[in-house]
Amino acid sequence: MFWQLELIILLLVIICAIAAITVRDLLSSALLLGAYSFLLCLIWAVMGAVDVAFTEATVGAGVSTVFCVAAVFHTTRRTKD
Amino acid sequence: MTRHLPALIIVIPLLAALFTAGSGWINSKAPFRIAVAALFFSFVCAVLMLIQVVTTGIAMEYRMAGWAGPMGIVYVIDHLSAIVLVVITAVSTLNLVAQKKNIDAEFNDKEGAFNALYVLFTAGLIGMTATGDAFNLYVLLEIVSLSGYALIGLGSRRAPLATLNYLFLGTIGATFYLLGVGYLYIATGTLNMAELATIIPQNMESGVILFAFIICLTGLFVKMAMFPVHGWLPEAYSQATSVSTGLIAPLTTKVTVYIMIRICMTVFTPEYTFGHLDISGFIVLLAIVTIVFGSLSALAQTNVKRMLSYIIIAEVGYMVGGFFLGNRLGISGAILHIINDAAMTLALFLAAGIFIWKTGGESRSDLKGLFAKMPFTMAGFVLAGLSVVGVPPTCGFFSKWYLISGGIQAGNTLFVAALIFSSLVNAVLFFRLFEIAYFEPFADADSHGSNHGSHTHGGALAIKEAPLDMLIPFLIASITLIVLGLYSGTIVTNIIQFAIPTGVI
Amino acid sequence: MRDSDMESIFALVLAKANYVVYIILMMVGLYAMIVKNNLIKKIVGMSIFQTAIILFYVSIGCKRGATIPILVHHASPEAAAHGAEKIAAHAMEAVDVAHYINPLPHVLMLTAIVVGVATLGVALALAIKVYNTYGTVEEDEINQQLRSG
Amino acid sequence: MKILGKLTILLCGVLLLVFTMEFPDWGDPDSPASTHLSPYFIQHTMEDTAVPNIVTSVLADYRGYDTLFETTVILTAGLACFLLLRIERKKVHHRYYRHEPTGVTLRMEGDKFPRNSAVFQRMDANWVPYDFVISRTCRLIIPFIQIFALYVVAHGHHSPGGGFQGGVLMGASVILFAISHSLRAAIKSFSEKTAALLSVTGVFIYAGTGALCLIFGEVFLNYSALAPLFGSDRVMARSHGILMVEIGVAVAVTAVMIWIYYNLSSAGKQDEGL
Repeated sequence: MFWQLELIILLLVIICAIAAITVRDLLSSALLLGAYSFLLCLIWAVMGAVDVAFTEATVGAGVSTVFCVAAVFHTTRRTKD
Repeated sequence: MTRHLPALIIVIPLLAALFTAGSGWINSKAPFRIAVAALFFSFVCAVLMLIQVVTTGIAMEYRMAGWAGPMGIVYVIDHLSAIVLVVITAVSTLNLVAQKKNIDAEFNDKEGAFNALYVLFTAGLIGMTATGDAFNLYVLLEIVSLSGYALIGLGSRRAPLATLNYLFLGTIGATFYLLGVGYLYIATGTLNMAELATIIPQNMESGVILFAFIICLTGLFVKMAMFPVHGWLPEAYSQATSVSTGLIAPLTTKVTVYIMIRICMTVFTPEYTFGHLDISGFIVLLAIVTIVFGSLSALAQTNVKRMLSYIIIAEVGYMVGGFFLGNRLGISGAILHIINDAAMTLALFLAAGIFIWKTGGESRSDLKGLFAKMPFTMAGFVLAGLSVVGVPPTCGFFSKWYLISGGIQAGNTLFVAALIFSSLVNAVLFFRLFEIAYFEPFADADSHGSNHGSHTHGGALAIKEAPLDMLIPFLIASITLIVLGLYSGTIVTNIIQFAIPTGVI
Repeated sequence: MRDSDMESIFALVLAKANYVVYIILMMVGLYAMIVKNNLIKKIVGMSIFQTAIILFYVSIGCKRGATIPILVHHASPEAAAHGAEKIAAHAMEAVDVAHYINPLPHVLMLTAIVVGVATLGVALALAIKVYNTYGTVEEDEINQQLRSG
Repeated sequence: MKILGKLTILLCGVLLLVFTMEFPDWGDPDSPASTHLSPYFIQHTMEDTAVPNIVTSVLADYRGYDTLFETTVILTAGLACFLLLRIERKKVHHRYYRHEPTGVTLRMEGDKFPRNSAVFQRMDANWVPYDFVISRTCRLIIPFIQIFALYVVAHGHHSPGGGFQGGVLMGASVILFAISHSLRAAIKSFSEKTAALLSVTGVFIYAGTGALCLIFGEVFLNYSALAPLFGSDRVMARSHGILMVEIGVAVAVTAVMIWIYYNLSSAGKQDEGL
């Protein structure tokens, strides 16, 4: 059952990445970036890289999402493309 | 004590940058003094190391944290890195001292942060030059890039957008370099440059190492602003303050060329770069296109700083083309050109800083009648211009001489033609400026139109020289152009000659 | 026979799966940085581009059938009391290398993640400054304002 | 131009895919990466540094110089955001106040504002509803996040974690306070000057430990030189050196994350944030 789990997460990561750059609203793009980072943290944990998973969870999913939302708060949510 | 020199040259600026950032919050005079003291100290360290390396003839090795070779990070100071270290520390110290007035004008209540980033930029460059570990070079490359974005980002109204484009391309370049190191790691299992040099010749045929070479070089070409990916350089350098361009213009591209030489010669040994691979012809062609493009678009510019930026792109073409000629003359010409070009660009941008400080305007027409008003500054500017054109007493001529003779020896007439064409275009560029500055009468202050916050001291034709503390460092920079020119023979014979491995004919 | 080659196909697919995914993510990130019009979208693309390299590095370090790179040491209390020589003695029993994943790529990737966040912070600061100057974060609207002077 | 971009990306992707065929297949124990450098770290970590977590020992000791410059990268990002965004404090602008009893909101210009009067309560320009549940639960959670952050820093030797993760967690607790209450309340308790000075002291602790080893006569960042300082033998001195360095990294990362958040969320004015 093990490698199916990893393939599913890898698939989800790609879907999250493509969604993060195609979605129209910037706030949901920032949140999808957070989700993308969190799924990546799952991959690191599955592959045994625990320190990298911890860092990705705190730094990648946590702080960079807060920075992106803060920046979107000061610019606009609308995008044309 | 000299055993610790390779560590001290980078630890003292790092600690000084911390004190600068901290003291910025207490009083506004201390950061500048700490920064100048630290940079001067690292300049002295660099000169001492150069003397020791040249006299003993063996490279200085320094094991960080006491671990040997591949396990830990090793600093290697050989002839090539010693001379580049001296150039880096000299240029950054001189530029900081020369631009004191500009700093007070531009960064009035953020001296702490500005001087700290200035010193961190130089410390990053010093680390990049001295390191013997491929991944450590990426970390220091990021420090240099980040502090560069901050120094450039606070410029004119259009600076943030120009810096954002520079950031995107800079990140792509640095990440490609990281990918190249990853491909090397997956193929060889180690990160230490010296050990890579022993493993790579054993499996030359593996495609992974070939791809590592290609992706590493692409990343460095993006950071160097070679032809197809040069878009960020003119915008970034023309919109930044004259302090930042005085530091970043002479150093970033030259040190990136040094890293390319370090990687192509130390990591991928010359047998691999020139013998096994046959892409030198393509890269020299790319360099020729860069030279022609840089020179021609410099003609079309009215803004002085943009014109100088395009000249920098052409100079990058000289160095990359000279190196990939593959023969000893071409490579020593490229290395000598790193040194000379850094000095020339520093002199040119210091002069541009003084012109902008005096006339407030950045376009060519603002140079009217400056010969009469500021004879010494114009004398220095003429010297720098002649050096870019390549007139004998100045250093520009000698490095071009080595490059051209290398091109002839390699039979690459197209490269030689491009060099000569670019020298002629440079001649047109600079004599056009001298003509404006010499013959056209000095436009009075009122007919200047609105130049924002200008410091024009208009009035009669009385000599109104630049302030002394801007003029003296600039004149030092211009005089070094001649000194470098006269001593280029000795520089090549006892420094650059040993920098090139014997395998190169 | 059938399920064994089925198994080997899956093993092959899985073996290269990580590298294929890292390439797809890198291309997605590069695409967003070059083609997208909105500056914040470019920054999101840059972040994806940098994290893709981390996937490549960590999958280099993987070892089939190995655990996380933390030495299993049943450091019982009296071991801690004996101090260094007990630990040194314990280490004498050969630590079987095949049991542990390579730690080096993980160390490198801690650096890469932190560099990615630092670059993201500076890029967002610049995007806010661009918005305050031009009132928009769309590349074509900004170019229009620049052209109209 | 866009077609050119898509073309280069497609070409790049195909080129990369072709080269993956030459990779050693995933996870086999005798690929160059697994046989060259990592075995040395796995075997010698315990006897060199007495730290079971190999990643922490390689991060802070074998390649400690890398991590020193990684912490400097974070400090550079903090300084860069400060330099780019921070607007001088002297420019005064309008402020919004809510009169508690009547609920009337006032917009006041000039510079004479009611100091901490009982009746008027300052509020942000784009008015965010004051939610009792969020602020109370955050006030409850934050101490535990900080304790967990300290645990992560202290336990970097034995469990996954260390300076970076602990520092970000501590920073996140202050950012959570800034979001749940208001940026001004967070700045009152953890001011920008403390954040700036702490980020510098964090990196100074790291570089200072390295320089201390120089003073003790060994090579830069060689912690076993600090044995007389810690009063332990050379191997345990390395373990203590790693702990000191991790504390330096945690202090620096905490302060810089908060500093960047202050500048980003208020676009440099540091009065009204997210």
